[in-house]
This record gives sequence, C-alpha cells and structure tokens, in this order.
Amino acid sequence: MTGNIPFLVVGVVFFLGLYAVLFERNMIKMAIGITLVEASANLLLIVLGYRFDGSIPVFTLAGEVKQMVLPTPQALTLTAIVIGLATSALLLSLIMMLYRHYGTLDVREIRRLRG
Amino acid sequence: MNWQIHLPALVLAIPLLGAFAAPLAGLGGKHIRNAWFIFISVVTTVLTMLLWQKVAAGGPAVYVLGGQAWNLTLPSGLTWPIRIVLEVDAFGAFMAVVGGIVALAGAFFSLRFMEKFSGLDKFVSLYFLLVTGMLGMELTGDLFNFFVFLEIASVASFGLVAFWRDRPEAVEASFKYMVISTVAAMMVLIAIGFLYGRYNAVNMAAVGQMLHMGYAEKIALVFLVIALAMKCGTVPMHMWTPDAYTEAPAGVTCLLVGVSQAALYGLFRVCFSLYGASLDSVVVPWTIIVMGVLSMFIGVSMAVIQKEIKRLMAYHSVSQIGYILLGLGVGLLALRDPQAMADYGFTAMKGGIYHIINYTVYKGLLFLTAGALYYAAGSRNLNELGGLARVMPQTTFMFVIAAAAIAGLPPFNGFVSKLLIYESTFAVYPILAVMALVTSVLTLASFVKVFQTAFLGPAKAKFAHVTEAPGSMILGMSILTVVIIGLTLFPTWALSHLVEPAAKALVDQAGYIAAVMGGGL
Amino acid sequence: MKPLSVVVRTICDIFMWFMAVYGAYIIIHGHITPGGGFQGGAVVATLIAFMLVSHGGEKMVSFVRTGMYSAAETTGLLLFICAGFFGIATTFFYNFLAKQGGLFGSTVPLGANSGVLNSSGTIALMNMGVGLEVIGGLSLIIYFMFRGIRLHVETGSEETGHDR
Amino acid sequence: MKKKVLFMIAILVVAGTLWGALERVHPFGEPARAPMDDYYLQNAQEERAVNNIVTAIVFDYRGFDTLGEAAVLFTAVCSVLALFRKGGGHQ
Repeated sequence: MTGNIPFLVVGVVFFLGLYAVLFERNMIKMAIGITLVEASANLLLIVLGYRFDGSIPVFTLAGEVKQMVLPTPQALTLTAIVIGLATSALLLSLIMMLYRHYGTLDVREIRRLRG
Repeated sequence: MNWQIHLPALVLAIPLLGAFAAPLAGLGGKHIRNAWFIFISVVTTVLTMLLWQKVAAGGPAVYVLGGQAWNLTLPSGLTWPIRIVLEVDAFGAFMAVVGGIVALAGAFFSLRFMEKFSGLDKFVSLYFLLVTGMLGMELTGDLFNFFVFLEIASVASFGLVAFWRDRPEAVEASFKYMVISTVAAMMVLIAIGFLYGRYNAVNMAAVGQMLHMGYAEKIALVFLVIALAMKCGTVPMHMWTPDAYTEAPAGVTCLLVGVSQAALYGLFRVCFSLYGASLDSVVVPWTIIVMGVLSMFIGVSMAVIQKEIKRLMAYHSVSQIGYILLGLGVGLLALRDPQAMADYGFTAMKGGIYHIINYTVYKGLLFLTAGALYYAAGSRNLNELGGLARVMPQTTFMFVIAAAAIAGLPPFNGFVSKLLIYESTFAVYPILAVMALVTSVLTLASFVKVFQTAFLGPAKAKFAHVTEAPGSMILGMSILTVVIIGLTLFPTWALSHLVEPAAKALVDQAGYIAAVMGGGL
Repeated sequence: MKPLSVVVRTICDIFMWFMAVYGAYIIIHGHITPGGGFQGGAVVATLIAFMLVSHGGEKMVSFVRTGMYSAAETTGLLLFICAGFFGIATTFFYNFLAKQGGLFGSTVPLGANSGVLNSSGTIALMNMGVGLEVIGGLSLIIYFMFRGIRLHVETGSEETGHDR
Repeated sequence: MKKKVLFMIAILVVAGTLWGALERVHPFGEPARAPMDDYYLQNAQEERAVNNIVTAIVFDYRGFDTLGEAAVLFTAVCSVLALFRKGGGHQ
C-alpha cells in the first residue's frame, strides 16, 4: 500500500492542476494549473515504467547491469514534455496578448464573447 | 510492388513537408507561396482519394513506419507490434477523404480571403499542420501517435484562431479553446498511460485484442470519452465551439469543422475498435446518446437567438454534431446484440456516418459563404446585412443549397442521413426521433431567418459598392457545392460505396484487430 | 529588461559559450549518452536567455538575427523529414544507414561498452536535425515573446479581420 | 476558508480514486509483464547499433512520434511568431 505512494502523488498533482484550471481567476495561475496537469501525466508515465533496482536503459559504460527500467515510457515522456513546452509557450503568449487587449489578468473580466 | 503501398505514410508526410518548406516558399514571394499552398493542398486531397480507392478495393491498409517491410506488423516470432503502425480501414479512409475535401476548399478560399494580412508564411505553415493533425488522427493505429496528432491539430488551431491578433475576441476565443483543449489532451495522455501500464502496448489493435474490462480500463474509458467529447464540442463542454468557430478566419473555420470530426472519429474508434466487444454495460452508449440529444437541442435553441451570422452557424454545428453522436450512439447500443444491430443499429450507424460527410461539407460551405459575406460586405451582424442577393448571386445560390441541405429539405443530402437517423432512433425510443425532428424544424427556421435578413429585402445604400466575392473564393465554395449536389443526386451510390463500407468497418472490431495482429493468437 | 552588474555580465559572456558547446556535445552524442536533440537544443537555446537576463533586452535584440534562427529551424526540420523520406525505398522512416558501414554505419559491441560515435544510422542524423530545429525554435520563441512586450509601442497597424 | 477545506477534501477523495485505479494497473516498481519493452532492451542495440535505448525508441521505433513532436514545436513557434509579428497591415 505505502509502496504505491508515487501513484498517489500523480493523483494529487493532477487534481491540484485541475483545481487551478477550474477555480483560479488569474490567468497565469490557470497556466500553472495546466502545466501541473501536464506534469502529472508525465509523472504517471515515468512511474509506470519503473522497475525496482533498474538502471537507466543506456549501455554506454553501464557496468554490470541486472535489469533496466522500461524505456518506452521514457520515450513517450520525452515527446510529451516537448509538447507541453510548446503548449506553455503559446499559452503564455496568448496571455500576454490578452493582457495587452484587456489590461487585466482576471479571467472574469475577459468576456466579450458570450451568449 | 508499386508506390501505392506507401500511401498511408505519404498522406501524412506530404502536408508535413509542405508545412516545413512553407518558410522557404515564402522567401520566393507571394506567387510562389500561393502556388505552394495550392499545390500541396491539391496533392494531399488527391492522395486521400487514392488511399480511399485503395482501401475500398483491397481492405484495411496497414503501414509499418520504419519497419523492414511495409506490412511486417509483427516481427518474426512476436505477438505484439513494436513500431508505429498506420492502420486505415474503410472508416478512416472515408474520414480522410472528407477532411481532404474541406482542406482543399478552405485553401482555395483562404488565398484571397487572407490576402491583405501579414504573416502569411506562418498562416500557410499552420494550415498545413492543421491538415496533418487532422489526417493523422484519422489514419493512425497507435494510441500515442493519436495523441501527438491531436496536439498538432490543437496547437495549430490555437494559432489560427488567434491569427487576427489585434482582435481581442479572437485571442480570447483562442485562450478559452486552449485551456479546455489542453486539459482534454492531457486526459487522453493519462488514459493512454493507464492502458500502457496494463498491457504494455500502445497499438490500438494490440490493446483491443488483450482488453479485459476492469477498474483501470473503466477509468481510462471515462477519461477518453470525456476528453474527446470536449474536443468535438458536445454540449456540456461546448463553450469553446461558438467562440473559436466565430473568430477564426473563414477558411480555417471550414477546416476546424473537419478537425472536430477527427476528434469524433477518435471517440468512435475508441468505443468501437478499442473497447468494442468488452463494452458490456449500456452506460457509455446512453451517455453518448444523451450528449447527442442535449447537443442537438441546446445547440439549436442557442442558435435561433444569435445575431451574428458565424456565431449562429457555429451553434448549429454543435447541434449537428448531436445528430452524429445520436446515430452512432444507437449503433453502439446495439453492438452486442446481432438482432438489434440488424433491426435498427446498422441503419443508425449508416445515418450517423452519412451525416458526418454531409455535415462537414455543408457546414464548411456555410462558413465559407458567411466568410464571403463578411469579406464583401464588411459585417457579420445580421441586423446590418440585407439585400445582398442582388449583388452576390453566386454566393446566394450556394448559401441556399447549403441551408437547404442542413435543414434536411427532401431532395438534399441532409435529408437522407437525417431520415436514416429518425427511422432507427424511433425503434429505440420514439422521443429521440421526436427531438431530432424538432431540432430539424428549428434549424430550418433559423436558416430561413438568415436567408431573409441577409440576402433578401431592399438593397441598402451602405452595400451599394459591394460586389461578388473574388474568383478563388467562389472556386473554394463551388468545390463543396459540387460535392453536396453530387451527394444529393446519387444518394444510393454514396450509401453503398462510401457509407456502408465505413459502417461495416467500424462495427467489425475483429477485422480491425486482425489487420495488424494477423488473426493469429 | 535592464542589464545586470558587470560581474554577472562577464561571467555570462564566458559561460554561455560553454553552454553552447555543452549543448552541441549533448546533441552529437545523443545516441551514446543520455540526451539527444531536444535536450541539447534546449541547452544551446539558453544562450539567448542568458543574454537576455545578463545584458538586457536592447543588447539581445541587437545580437539576434532572426533570419539565422529561422534558417536553422527550417534546415533542421527538412533534414529530419528528408532522413525519413530517404528510407522510403523500404518504408518511410526506415533507418537506411544503420550498420551499412558508411556514415554512422559502424556496429557496436553488445552489452555494456564505451560507445561508438559513428554508429546508429539516421538516429544521429535526426538528432542533429532536431537539435538545429530546437535551437532555432526556442531562441525564436524567447526573442519574439520578449519583443512582444514592447510590440504595442512599435506598431500602429491593426489586423482585425474584414469588418473594422 | 470552510469552502477551501471542503474543496481540498473533495480533491483528496478524487485523487484517492485515481490512486485506487492506478494501484490496479500494477504495483509500483513491479510491471507484471513487459514484452514490448523487453524486446527493445534485448534487441535494439543489435538491430540499430545504438547504445542509448531511449534514443533508439525515440528516433527509430517510434520515430514518427518524434516527427510529430518536432511538428508541434514548429507549430508553437509559428503561432508565437504569428501572434507577435510586426503587423504589415494593409499592403
């Protein structure tokens, strides 16, 4: 049970991120929430691929290796991290643009589109 | 051996190459860039059609990226794929053709529509990336690859929605869309992580073969359904749809319609091919049906009160997505019962899938005509427009055709698909068919309103200088008009050649798995 | 942004080139040691961030030639996708260089070893392509996001669609 | 304050549900069976002459994903550049 704490961390980080996205009013904090959700997804993949006593899956100067951790989640996470980075960059740019147009970071005041 | 075996990869690689080389083409000036834009769009569309032809003739096409041979899905002695496999069955090829057509129409339309703005190199790149993302979602047979293409399509559409960056509404719409869409994409990733952890595979066919319904699988299914429903804009999560569709440039909106269909494709691929037979409860089909009915009704009732022409049409697309969800949800409900499938399920699926092509084509055309109005008259407000039928006869003609098709007036293609949906849903629960009928009537009412206020009435002095939209925009619209008229004139051909194979392929989970896993094990 | 003190500027002037070399090392050795195109590219792109923080915005804007970074980005991407296209005699993305004896074509001993630089076929090529792309892309993002802060001062023309 | 505490409790409950689901995937650190990953670990070095298995997966076995990832980065760069372009206005 306690050995599965990493899974609990994934759940907590995911829902903290979701909380920030849903209930925060500052757009920067919403962006932080989105990056938290991304972090939890990446953490989940890494956690799923861990094997006890596993070393990194690289053979260069590896020495005596019993077993290695699963490599696929690491590859998937690399892809997901870059995607997350790209999304964050664009999100922050959009927030900069919104700030310029509306003069505020409060998401409640940014509502020209409605109905 | 010929080059056609490489079609599934080429359909994705060509627009991607087009996007990467667009900055180079932009160096050569306006004409080279436009030529590149049109050339790659035409090539992509032709390739999707060839792919469809190949799949229609020879069954599901697989393509192993980077493998020793294109069809070596399982390397010697293995029982699971180790590489990314593109898998195109009749449904995927059908969706790709639909996407290719709207992409071509949007490209022709955007040539003149975007002409006076700066940053067009970026526009061309983003447009091709959006096309790639859409086609990739429809052709891939790999869960993680699906996620990657989902992200390409999403990020490209954020950029394109906010392309008129000095318009506060556009940036706001893009931000809203981005928040919802990114969270949805991460939920897809987490669900993929669950399935990977359980089965140590990310190939859809491999996971589908091994899948046993358990707690983790249920959570993954919930995540996937919620996330993909968010992406295609059904009712509880539809807030972004009207904003993004309204604020994007018209040619892009036309393509965004295709992208929402790709998300819908993902939803049904997950429900039918990934979970399929192991989906033992009726909760998921009923969720989809209820979402569909709510989308239909709420979408259309919001649309009736809109003043802005593109926003009105955007709410109609929420409502039309509802029809598709209703049809395919009923099909999913009947999936485990061969009797029910023969009685009404398959008809519903045919109706839903036929509605996908109809909806994409006429909704794309409607957005393009709205864009042409906007371009010529400089306004999208229905209270200001009026009497434009005199000065824009061709646009008016195409608008009438599209509006008649979306309202389901009898000779047009929208009528056929809606009739199939009414028939089959009546067998499940008459109230569903009644709701669909009411929605259809309200749709007709609201388009009559648009036609009357924008096109009919006395000529306004303000619009005296308005002329017909330029030739390339008319060309883009007429591509879609020709498709609508073709589907109207030959509904039986479309049903038997386009729709029925697609519906059969969607139901046939074993066939989808066997195409990759070789039927063994 | 204002420039920082002379100590910081001097240290940054020296160390940002070490960063660049270290990033290049990570890119080139992507198939041997942990790392690769993305990671190395990100390290090299910190050069621009260093410059921005230590020397301030004016110096950074005058230092950066966006055309060069765009060129690096496009070159990297085209290198990447062409490495995929060249394999199409077998399949798209086929690793046609691995173990062929030529460029990046040597074999490696099995199990733990000290690594052979000239191995792994298109993997190394693609690493370099991606590395170039990431260097160009991230630098451009930093540059344009910084310039975006001052954009409203620079430009007067509006792009708001067809109605205003 | 009370509302926030309630939210925290709700979050912990839902996180616990996710935790429960994850526990049923497989216990931490002990993947039950990993045929695909073991294949990579055993054969990638020989097949592709590469020491770093993760790179072999990223650029060879799942190379198309990486092309897509590069495309996402390119998309983001294009979008940021389009957002902050020097407006040409009416040409």
